[in-house]
Amino acid sequence: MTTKGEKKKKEISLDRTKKDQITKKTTESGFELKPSYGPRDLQDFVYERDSGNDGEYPYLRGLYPGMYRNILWVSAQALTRETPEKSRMEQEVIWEHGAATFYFSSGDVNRTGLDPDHPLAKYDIAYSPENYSYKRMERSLQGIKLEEGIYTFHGASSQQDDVLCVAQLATIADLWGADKTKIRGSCINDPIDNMATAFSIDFPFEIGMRLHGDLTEYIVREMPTFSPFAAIAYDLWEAGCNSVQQLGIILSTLTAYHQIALDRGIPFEQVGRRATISMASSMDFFETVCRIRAARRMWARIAKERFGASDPKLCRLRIAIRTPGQTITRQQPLNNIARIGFQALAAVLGGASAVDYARHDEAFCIPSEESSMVSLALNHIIAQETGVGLTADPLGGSYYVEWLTNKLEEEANKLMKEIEDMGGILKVAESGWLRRLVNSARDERMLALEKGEQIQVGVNYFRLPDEKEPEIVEYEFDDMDKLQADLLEEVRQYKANRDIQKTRQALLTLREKAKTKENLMPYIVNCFKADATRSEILGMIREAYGYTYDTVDMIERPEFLN
Amino acid sequence: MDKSDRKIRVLVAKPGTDSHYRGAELLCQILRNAGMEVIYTGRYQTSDMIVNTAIAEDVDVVCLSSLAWSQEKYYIEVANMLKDKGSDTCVVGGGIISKKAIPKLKEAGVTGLYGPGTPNDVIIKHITERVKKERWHEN
Amino acid sequence: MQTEQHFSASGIPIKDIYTPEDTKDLDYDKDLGIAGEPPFTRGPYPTMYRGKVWTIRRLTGFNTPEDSNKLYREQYELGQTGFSVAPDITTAIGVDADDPMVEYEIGHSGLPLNTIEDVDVAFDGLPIDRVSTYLAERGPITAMYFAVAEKRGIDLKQLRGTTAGCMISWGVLNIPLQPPPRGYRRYGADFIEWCSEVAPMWNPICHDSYNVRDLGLNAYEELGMLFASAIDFVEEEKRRGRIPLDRFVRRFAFNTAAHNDFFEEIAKIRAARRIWYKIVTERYGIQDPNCAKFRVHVQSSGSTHTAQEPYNNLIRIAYQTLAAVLGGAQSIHANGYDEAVCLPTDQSMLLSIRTEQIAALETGVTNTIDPLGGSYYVESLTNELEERTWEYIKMIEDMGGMAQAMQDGWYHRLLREKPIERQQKVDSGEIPIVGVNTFRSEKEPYKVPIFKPDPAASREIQAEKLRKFREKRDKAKHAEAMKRLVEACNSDENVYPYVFEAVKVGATFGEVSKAQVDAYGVWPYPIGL
Amino acid sequence: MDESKVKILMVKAGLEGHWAGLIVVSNALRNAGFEVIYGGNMTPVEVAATAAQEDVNVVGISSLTANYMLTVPAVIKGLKERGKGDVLLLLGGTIYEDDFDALKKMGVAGIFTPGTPMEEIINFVREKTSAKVK
Repeated sequence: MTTKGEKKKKEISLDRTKKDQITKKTTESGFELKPSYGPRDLQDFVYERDSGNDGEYPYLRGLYPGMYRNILWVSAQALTRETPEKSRMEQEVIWEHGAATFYFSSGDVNRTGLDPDHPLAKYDIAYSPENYSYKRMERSLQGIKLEEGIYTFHGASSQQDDVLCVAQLATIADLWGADKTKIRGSCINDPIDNMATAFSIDFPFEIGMRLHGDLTEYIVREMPTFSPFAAIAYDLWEAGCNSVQQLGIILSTLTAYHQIALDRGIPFEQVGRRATISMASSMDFFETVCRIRAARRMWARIAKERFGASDPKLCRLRIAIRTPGQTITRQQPLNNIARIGFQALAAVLGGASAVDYARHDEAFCIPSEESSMVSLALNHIIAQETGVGLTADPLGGSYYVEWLTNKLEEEANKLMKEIEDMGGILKVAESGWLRRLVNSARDERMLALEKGEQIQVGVNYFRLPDEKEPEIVEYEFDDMDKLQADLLEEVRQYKANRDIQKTRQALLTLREKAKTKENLMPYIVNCFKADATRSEILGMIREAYGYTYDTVDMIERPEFLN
Repeated sequence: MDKSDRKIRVLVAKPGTDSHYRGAELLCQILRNAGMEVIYTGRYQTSDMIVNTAIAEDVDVVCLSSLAWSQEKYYIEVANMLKDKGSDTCVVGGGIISKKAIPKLKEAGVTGLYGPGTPNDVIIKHITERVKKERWHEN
Repeated sequence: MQTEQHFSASGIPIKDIYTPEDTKDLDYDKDLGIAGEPPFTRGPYPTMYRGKVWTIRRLTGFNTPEDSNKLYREQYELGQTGFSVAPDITTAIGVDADDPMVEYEIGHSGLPLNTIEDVDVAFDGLPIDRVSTYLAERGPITAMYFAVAEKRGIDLKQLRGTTAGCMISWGVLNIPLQPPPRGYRRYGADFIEWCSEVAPMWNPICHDSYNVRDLGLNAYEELGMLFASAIDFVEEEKRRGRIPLDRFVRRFAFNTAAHNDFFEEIAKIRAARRIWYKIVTERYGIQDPNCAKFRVHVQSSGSTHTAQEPYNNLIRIAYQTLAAVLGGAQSIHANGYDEAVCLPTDQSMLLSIRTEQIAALETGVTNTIDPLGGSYYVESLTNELEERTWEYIKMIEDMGGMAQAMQDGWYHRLLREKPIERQQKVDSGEIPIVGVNTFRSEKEPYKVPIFKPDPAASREIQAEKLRKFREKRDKAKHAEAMKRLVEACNSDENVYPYVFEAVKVGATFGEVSKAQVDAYGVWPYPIGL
Repeated sequence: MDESKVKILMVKAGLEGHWAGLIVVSNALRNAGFEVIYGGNMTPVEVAATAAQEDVNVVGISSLTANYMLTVPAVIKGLKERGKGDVLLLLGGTIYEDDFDALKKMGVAGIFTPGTPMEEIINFVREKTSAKVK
């Protein structure tokens, strides 16, 4: 036990009486709350119309009868290590713990659309698998029967990364002779998200939208058990958007994507049955629960009323939840276990289809094995010990929860209407309105944090002096200098030893086709097969649209493409 | 110019491919609110680009922000390049700093090294003191 | 979750889904109402956490009063909002630290409090005039505490806090030199009456089912035993007829465990409030609704913690804490995550307090009262638990009440069977424990920091202090006070005025206990395999 | 060997009241066929005396409060004084890893921390007593 200085012995500070008082009476989205809610707050609520049972339209209470009694949520962990092989080893540990998916999370270099030999990338490479060629991805899939896995491309918050990842997977499937129609998985493919948050360097919007459609079409045709797109609210949350903004934006987005598919002649049935969104669970416990429930009901109504879905099963919205890194604190990192725990529980009580857990040490290092173990156990403790999966939608009927769910839907509908009136989500994404909305949300959140309105225990509330902070264990990297040098050498060799004519031909064809309306996906796959790299492929598409070859405008097009 | 009116000129820079811009943008806002003149490079900068801007703009201090693991190398590289070019511009760094990197960074003259959640006044005080002492040679 | 039939942790069958159909008989105004109004299902106070967050109160103590005082200061500075003192096993038994019987035990899982000086030292510098204290003992130490408060110029009429004094929780300890249950109850009743005179804001008894729950009772058995014990005390006071019931019933405090089954624990606390309201108003006809408020301290359940992968306990503790919050607890103790590994370290204490603060300040669950009220599932479960609890209370009453059931050996027989039953369920996998009987990791788990006390040193320090203390006290006054105390113990008179006098003139806790036990004789426990 | 010939004394040496674990393990050992004497709380001297009097083969001590570094040596001393130094001594509960070596040196044959499967304890006793009990 820590011993205190003698002179401090007589007085302890009492000036914290104010801190003991809770003054906040609003939710994360700023709804003023009454002291309590009762049946009178739900007077307009008609159970059959607004709720229905589990597995029934409008799916407020869950997508399936009995929910987690019968189908547990999918547990996922985004994880990358220095090499494809090492990432694979980590995946295997996660599989042993019942997680089913193969999670691909690209690093900064892929996210910026660069190859590892790019000058800007020199110090950043080799911290993640760096799938610059399909061969890198192939290395992490060795020995797997492709048809048996589930592949998730959710890590990068970058649409170009999604497009290239799916193309690489398709390339491998073709080369291995696997049956692409049986490959399960999902990607995000959400260019509107990138316009809203500008988190990654991505395709310019016009290219993004075109490839969004190309990828959707390609997946529906070639990989029909794969999910072609999702609307993602995770980045919106991280950027500062509240629940209403998140719901309004992603449901508008999801509607737009389905309309695009329809316009390309894909019947609603073929994409609608995989409708997916991804959201963050946030610290506001009940708002997270209600956000998830509201999203399900909103989509069910859209699918039925707007798209005329004939079968109620086509009105089901799958919701993947990730507990956000932003709420993870560096101060007293083990506190984060409780934070992640609360967020994950909210996700499950909301009826999420998949939950991806942050690690408690993300705020200061690459997640250690120890923190991975804790996150895996977290999933099992919710599933096995807490009994919250014993019945479907255990919070259903709660005056507060139903009221807040209604409120969120009502407000989000207003925002959707507003977006619609401005010409739709594509218009407001292109015009910059969406970005401005997100930016002002971000400024508000920063202000709230600065003013201490948003309490973070141990950070702006009862912060410990640094010397009292508990020791933290950092993940030990392998010898990075060597890994980086090796990778550079590998890239050099790969580029030097390929059949350069073949590569050139494939890339130039891609550039030509990019100028037409043809679906580019098969040509991208061909480029990978011809040993082209990611940034070469991106460069060709960019050039076809009159942009510079390099995403960060630092290097010239390689000579062999002149 | 009266000393008390002199504004600290800051270059906030993000080296490498790290996309997390919120920390850097927040820092710009904090320093501007504290009365400093702030130039922001935006993302995706090489050390060369940062050093060239710092010298061209004659800033007092370069604040480097990165959440990527490359930060250690970039921060040291920027500090060394500035020294090599005869600049006395101070270099401070932020982000998630590995414990092991801290001695190496300090040796190269990169200070601050505050992690996320650091109170604003701590950052402002550190920059002000260091600039006044090392660049303006005030006592 | 794969089996066809699904049950809650207490064996209540759970349906696929609960709908308005399941709560159609619920009369909102009669069965729920709003918080602060009968039947208090939704909370005892009208503002609940919107007015003031629950008290963060961790039961601790170790080594010596001196070391424990440092610990209490430390906790207070981390943001704890109430004090909670755990005397060590030697103090619980009622022998002083220089007794050869307790050679090995000083300062284990608690601190030794032998004299009024020890109490003074333990609370040195702590703002006990503003912050309430929980004393996990049965009366004499509280008398010392009152004497210390008086010495500091604090008006006892304003002093806030709680004395444990509960029969069912004490019975679990299985410690030697204890009076039989009826004797224990008599001193409890004495203490309740005395407190209502000298310190009316003080909770003289905290009916506490934590220990019995942790031995394997389920949620409604826990409540049943808890209320049977409380009823037993009301009946005893009624029989004695010395003070009106509403004088002390309003100051009854309660303490329960929070176990793993999230919703059952929430429903349990809600059901308990409605049950207590009915006991007080319907059974005893007490009119003042303030007497019928079930105010509860909840502690996360130590028996759910594992030595394997200790950080997993942080998750369990967080959920148990959240269940207590959503149930509407007044005071919460989040356990240390390392309690299955060692005595709590600095770090685990910090994390416990932080877990409560995160729940209080970051999750927003405190923004509105009883947020789960109305949930078809939670309301159904609340009703079901209430019903089963009444049955259990009745069963105990049919045995002649709680004290009688203890006297007759039922209680100890039950508590002997429960851990074995639980272990069998763990062995069979019926109770899954992550990291133990499911998903047990073959890998060497990570290491956590540990804390080790030094019992030999504590004994030396305490014994030496006692020697000096005994030398120093006014021997004549002490002998006189002890004589009167012994007389009171052997009469029908309330003993606490004499305890109070005795401790003020230097009677040790061991001496007071001996006088009390001698009057009733030592009770041999009916426990064994 | 015949399990019923193996006699085990199960105790808490000292006063601490956490006896649930002791009961659970005692019950498991009895169900496994051993003859178990449940001693409950005993002083170290009582433990040694009972062990000698009942002529047990195994003594199991449970501790959850770190008092074992004081009580275990006292039990061992008492056992030796009574010519029972060869008893198989087991210790269970929250035992600190850094005490393992010292305890083993003292003569503790098996140490079992919380969450140990019952099978493991039973097998351990079986294995270690099969040579001793003819």
